[in-house]
Amino acid sequence: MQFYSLPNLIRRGLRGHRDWTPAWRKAQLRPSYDVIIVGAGGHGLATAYYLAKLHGVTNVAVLERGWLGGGNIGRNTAIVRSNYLWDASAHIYEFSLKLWESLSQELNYNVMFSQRGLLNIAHSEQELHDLARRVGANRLNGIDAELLSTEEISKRVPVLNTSPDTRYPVLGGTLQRRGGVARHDAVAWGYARAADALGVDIVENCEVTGIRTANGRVTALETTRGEIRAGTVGLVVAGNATVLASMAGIRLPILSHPLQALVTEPLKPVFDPVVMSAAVHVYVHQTDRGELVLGAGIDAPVSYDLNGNFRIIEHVLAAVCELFPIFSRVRMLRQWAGTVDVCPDASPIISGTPIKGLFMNCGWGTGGFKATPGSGWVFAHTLAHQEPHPLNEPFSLDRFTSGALIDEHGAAAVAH
Amino acid sequence: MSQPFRLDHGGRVDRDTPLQFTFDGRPIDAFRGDTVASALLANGVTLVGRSFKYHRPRGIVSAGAEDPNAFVQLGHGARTLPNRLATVTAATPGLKVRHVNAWPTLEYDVMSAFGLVAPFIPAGFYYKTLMWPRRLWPLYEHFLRHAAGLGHAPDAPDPDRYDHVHAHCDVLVVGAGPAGLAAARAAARAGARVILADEQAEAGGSLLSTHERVDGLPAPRWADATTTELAATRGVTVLPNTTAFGLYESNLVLLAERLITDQPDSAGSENGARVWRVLPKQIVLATGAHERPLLFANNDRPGVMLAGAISTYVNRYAVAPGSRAVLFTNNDAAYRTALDLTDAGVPVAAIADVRSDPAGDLSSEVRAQGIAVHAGAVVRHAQGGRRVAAVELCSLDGAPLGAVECDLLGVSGGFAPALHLHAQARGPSEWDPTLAAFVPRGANGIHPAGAVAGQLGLADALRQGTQAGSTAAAAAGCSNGSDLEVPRANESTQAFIQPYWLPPGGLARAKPQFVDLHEDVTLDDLRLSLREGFESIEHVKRYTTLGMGPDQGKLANPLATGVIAELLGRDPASVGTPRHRPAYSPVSLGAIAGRHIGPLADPVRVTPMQDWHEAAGARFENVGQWRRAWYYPQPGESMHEAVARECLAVRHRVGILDYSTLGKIEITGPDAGEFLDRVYTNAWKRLRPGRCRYGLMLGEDGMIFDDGVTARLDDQRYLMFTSTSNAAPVLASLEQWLQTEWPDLRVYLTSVSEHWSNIALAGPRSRDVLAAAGTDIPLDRRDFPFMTFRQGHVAGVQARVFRISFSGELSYEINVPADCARHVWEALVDAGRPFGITPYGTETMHVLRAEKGFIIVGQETDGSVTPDDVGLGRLLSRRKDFLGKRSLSRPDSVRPDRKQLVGLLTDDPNQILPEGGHVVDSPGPRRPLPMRGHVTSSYFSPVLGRSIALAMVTGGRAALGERLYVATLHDNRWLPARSCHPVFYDPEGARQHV
Amino acid sequence: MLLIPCPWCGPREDDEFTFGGEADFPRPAEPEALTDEQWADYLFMRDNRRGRHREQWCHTAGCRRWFIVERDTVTNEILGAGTYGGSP
Amino acid sequence: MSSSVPRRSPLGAVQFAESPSHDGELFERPFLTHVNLRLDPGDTEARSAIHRVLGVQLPLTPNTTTTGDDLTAIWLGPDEWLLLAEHGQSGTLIADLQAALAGHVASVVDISAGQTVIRLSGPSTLDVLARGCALDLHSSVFPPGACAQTLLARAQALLLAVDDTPTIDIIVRRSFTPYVAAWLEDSARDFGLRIPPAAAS
Repeated sequence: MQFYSLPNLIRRGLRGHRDWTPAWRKAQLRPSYDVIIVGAGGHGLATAYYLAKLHGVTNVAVLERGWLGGGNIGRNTAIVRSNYLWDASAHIYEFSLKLWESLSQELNYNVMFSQRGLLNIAHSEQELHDLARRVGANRLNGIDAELLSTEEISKRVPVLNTSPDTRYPVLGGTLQRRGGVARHDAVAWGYARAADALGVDIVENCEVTGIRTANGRVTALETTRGEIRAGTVGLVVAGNATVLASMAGIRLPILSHPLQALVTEPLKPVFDPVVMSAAVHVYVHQTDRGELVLGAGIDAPVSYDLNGNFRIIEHVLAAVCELFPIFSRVRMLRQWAGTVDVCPDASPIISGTPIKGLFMNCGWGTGGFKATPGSGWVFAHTLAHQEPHPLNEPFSLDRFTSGALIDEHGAAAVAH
Repeated sequence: MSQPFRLDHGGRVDRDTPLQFTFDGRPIDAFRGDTVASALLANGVTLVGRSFKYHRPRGIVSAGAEDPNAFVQLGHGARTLPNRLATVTAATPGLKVRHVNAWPTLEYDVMSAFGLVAPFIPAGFYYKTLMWPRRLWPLYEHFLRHAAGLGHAPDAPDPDRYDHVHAHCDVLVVGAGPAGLAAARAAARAGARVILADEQAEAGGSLLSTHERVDGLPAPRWADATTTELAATRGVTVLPNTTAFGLYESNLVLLAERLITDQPDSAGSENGARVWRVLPKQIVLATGAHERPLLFANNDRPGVMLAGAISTYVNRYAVAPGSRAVLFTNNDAAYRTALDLTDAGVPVAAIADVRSDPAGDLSSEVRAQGIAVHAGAVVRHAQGGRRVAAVELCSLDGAPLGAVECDLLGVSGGFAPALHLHAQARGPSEWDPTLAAFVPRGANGIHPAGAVAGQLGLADALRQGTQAGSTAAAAAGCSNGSDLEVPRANESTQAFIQPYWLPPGGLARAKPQFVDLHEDVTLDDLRLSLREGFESIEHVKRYTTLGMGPDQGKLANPLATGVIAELLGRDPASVGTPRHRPAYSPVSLGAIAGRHIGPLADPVRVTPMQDWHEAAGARFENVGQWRRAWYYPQPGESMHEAVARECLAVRHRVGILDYSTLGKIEITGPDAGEFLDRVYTNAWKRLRPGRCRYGLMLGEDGMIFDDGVTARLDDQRYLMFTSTSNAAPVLASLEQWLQTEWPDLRVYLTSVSEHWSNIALAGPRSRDVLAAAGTDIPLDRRDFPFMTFRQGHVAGVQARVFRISFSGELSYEINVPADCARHVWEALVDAGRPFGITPYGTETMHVLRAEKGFIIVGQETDGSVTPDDVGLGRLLSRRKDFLGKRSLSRPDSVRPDRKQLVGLLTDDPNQILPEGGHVVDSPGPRRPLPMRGHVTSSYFSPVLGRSIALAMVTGGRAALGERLYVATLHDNRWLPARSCHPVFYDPEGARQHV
Repeated sequence: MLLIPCPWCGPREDDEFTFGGEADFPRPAEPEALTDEQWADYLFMRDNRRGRHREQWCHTAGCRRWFIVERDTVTNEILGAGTYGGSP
Repeated sequence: MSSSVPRRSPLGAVQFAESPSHDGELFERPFLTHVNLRLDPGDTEARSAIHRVLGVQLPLTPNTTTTGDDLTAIWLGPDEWLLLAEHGQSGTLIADLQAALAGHVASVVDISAGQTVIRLSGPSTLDVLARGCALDLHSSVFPPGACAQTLLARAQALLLAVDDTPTIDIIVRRSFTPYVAAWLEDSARDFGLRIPPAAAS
């Protein structure tokens, strides 16, 4: 792996950058692997990286139907935080956040993780009440969380309309200082490059069409590029989890919906932190390029469509203009959607399945990006040991049978 | 300034109406009809901006919405418009135009130093560096943030007004160029309802920039005449200044119309916007094509323009964008520009044509003018700093052909259909090798016509437009048999194009060749991207930021496709383009929000007593869309004091509460009792008419969904109360069960939430007040006991009175028709005055119910709470099934350590526990610290003279009296408390029975 | 924006409707007779199909009727609609 | 009901006895009788009984109305109608209907106080409504006598096409009325509609 650093950049710059090599190989597919990960998104690539790095499992392939990082890792609003309500979620997201804090150095790839702080704002007594509960839980779980008054919020985000007579008065909120944003595509590329350097084969344009099993064990995958054998398979295919699982006859409690986002034209800096409002389904931050990135709510009907319903955008922008009156004259540049796989409790499934050797990491809903490092880490552990790490044990598929749901609808901040 | 580059005659500007605006403070003379760009060019201003990354000097490239450079800031203060294109902004008197992204001035921009280190900051450089030391990233980032961005946001709320309109038509025509006008005309003549939208201030498109003739008229006059005819036709709406920015499923088309005021200010004449949501039966897309730039060294120098744009400035605006021109082309279009320039008296020093044998009428005409045509030649380098000074030519294999002095270089690399809307609608397109571009093939109900469909000739565009308009009208069911009349124009053979993507090898490597001018993405950046394995067009886009600027890559993306294909040695069709996403041109957030802001942001629902509450000085809280009276402070009273006073009034005398927001559903039919049995956990069929019962409704997951009292009005009629927030969800859920699962049940549900207002009288004197207000209902406790209801009159109004209580006191909930509720409320207040009646709000209601240990759905419960968890297991019928019952026997539902509702009493009676504070057995600094649960409700109870709290605590019910600690939320303190039974006041429930 | 074909009121924009999820998940006649797995299957497990999808919609802002729509979940194309009884 | 009890409409009209007068292009028609009727449309006997009470047949075609003297029967759903009577006589109407439907599975519910009618009349009526209503209300599609339940801005509304002026009656739930009225006034601003001052209260 070519080392990325300023001296190297200058040295190669003097030679016209002609001797940089591919960030990852176009790997030749082999007939058999110890572990196959389906899906070269953030979670899948992170899984491959930690498998190779921490568990010494390097005979690994990551199969991708399209282009690497083309799913939700390339479509999200890049927000990272860990202020979840229930212990199980708090622990895995906080573990993930800790990995984020040194991820650029770990991968030798600047993922531009920027801890500019994250505000959740409340517009009703009920919301304040719910946010207080979340702060209370966060603090005892070792997650930085503060309750803020309206005045404190106004000081941090002066462009937010905090006057009491708006339709959505800001009654208070919470702050996670360690929350922030990262350069989302870079996360996929950084993990891909680092995993590749450890010997992982990343194979794009290879679609899985079938899952072979024998005696209750997974044996191989059928793909558009032929059959590939493996005793351990991890499905990490946000937006397609049900489809892949059904190839193995597994039913999931997942519904797929479009989740939309948009970016505006670039502006000189107007505010620093990420601002989220669950009541009006808005989350907004300003990128380093100066664009405002706005996330919206999900479309109600199940759909794999990648356009999304413009009505959602209209509703979100009406709320944004009410909350941030000066954004009214700023213009929307691009609007897009990703497919989110949502579980009934808005928590993921990181779990074995009734088929031995077949594991799933799915159902992250709207919250997958922030979990990328932690999710990959625990899933790598799960694949390597064929059993869950304590951090992901609660996120089993069995919980839908036992009833031990982890209801994070409130903390997910987007109405599922 | 005297407009030195304004031509003496011609153009469509109104020379009788001169005007002046400023650019960076300098006065600029212009005429009405000018754009800011045409006026700047007329005044010889060629440097209009600095590039996004390297801050290189940049000039005007195009005459339309595709320009990558001409971003400026208009006006100042609240009405400023950041990042507007000078090429589409009308010049208006008093307009203040400023550059963006340069400091201190456009001419001397300190950030142009980035250009010096450009070799070391190629695409994606930041991924490779700025990682050490870790703690310095915020500093690096601070610098990056301030270097980036373009214009400035306004500094105050937007004073403009935005409108939304829903529109329906048979045929929507997007684009009013030759094909669009012809299509609209044909559709209108077939009797169709037509909407014709064009992004420019006047219809005509390319017709306004050409010397060709249509139906014997000069093309601009034909455009004017046709537009006038259309505007006068019934059922036709012509929308200038209107950009179609999105085409969604169901063929919903979104148009953004810029509203123009005749009293422009420093921000110009744009005064808000109107978004049209059009649902047409058929769509004609006549969106034209964008001319493609060409690659050569320093191809970003001011003075390098698209050839077609030069023609537009010359013919339409009567502006010569330079004084000596060179044209560089791979097709015929630039020859027309050469003729336009020559006509205007601007010498054309040379034409470099990629093609080895440029033949045809235009080429002969040009040669006849004595213009030097270099066949098989290309421009390899544009010399000059802030303006082109000369161009170096070479042959296709790189042999130098000398330099030609010029200050204007027109380029034409062919045309890329503006297929954005078509692509947004998932319409298929194909690579057309004769055009070297993707051409849309049409989709369900979408008819491309004219240049967007690859018909670049005028006669062809008019013919195809007419055909498309007629076909679309017929498909929409409009056809009156009128003959198709195709506007006539000179036939021209379609220019053949010789694709030219990459400059000859080994040339001018040190000088950048820009693929995306806005994003400063160079050919070398694309090479680097491919070299590092970022080969998919989406990878290239994301790695290099190709096409991600506010110009949305309109010029860059079609060029990049060809360049990447050639670099990879692949077919351009397999390379594709980045996915086209709305918006085609940027649309302001305010326009998309429309009028749903301020007072119209979202409905505010109020009860008939709202005026009274306001007059009484109530403070309000938002509960969903409802605005509810929260508490009624008297002058000088704090919230705490007001609530204490209201609480004590209810406990000792009488209070009155507006409880009208509760949901109310009449359930009628012979099977109404059976229906209630299925949806509530307890039994209902034996409830006698006239009696009330508390019910608990679960989701199928066994978790509490809603609660409330239901009364049996008569044999076949029940009235169900739901919580305020759940009024709509409960009704929707009940209808779903009834209609989809139990259609055999003979039950009708009717919402009466809005018909009946609900006024609660609570307190030991409430009976006296009700009597004093005048009622024909016997109030004696034997005639009207607890948990019954009576019909009669209260204060002269027909009423349903329910003896139910959410405070634990003697209480009557008086339901009266909403139009009489204000009268009854006032009558009760008047009658209650001798008894000390006190209006109370939702806060007091919460305290009173907490004293009684009554839960509030959504406060004690959160979707993970079963009836047993909150001590209501007794309401679970064993004899029948009900929604959610099966879930209550799942392993997790019967887990012994579930959280259960308990009371908490602090050691310090004045200490009010924080709601949301978490409960632990033993405090300490360890994190994570095992938690037992959390405080759900916490108040100071005035009647008890101490604080009380409700909490959900694991295994709490079995360990009442245990020592627990609650963590504070703002600091790191621990508040000691003991758990207790959750009913703090009148545990026997005697008071409500009196 | 979907145009939902209400069998009673005709095609209307989707904001007049409530989405009710996949159709054809009848409530079990005897829930108590089911295993936890069978109950979980009824409660949570869904086909979530890519492609043809039968689903429930309610014309909330219109006739308040629940009805069935068939839709392609990839293209959002509406393939058909039917009532839970009766016909207009 | 005692005539001394003042009734207040959602838009502030106060009525003791007779209807307030109207002048303008946008005004409230308060204090009409609104009755929600549910029955099985296959119960022809019940429908005949209703016909005898109302003097009109219940409309069975979606989105249509039938009109008799002082009363309009409006289709709301396959088994649901709104009876809109000009005078505030909900008591007698309901009693008559209940008597006529005795022995039938049906529901008759007074919702008069729960909603009100806002009338919009004049040449710009459809332009005003197009600001917030997605339906095509062109007279070729929505002729007099047609009705539609839909959304107007962010509130549910029942629209009735009254005449070719065009005149549209907008029936709105009570608590949404101030919002809808404010929204209509805002939209009407661009068209110079005559809006009478709110009735004295």
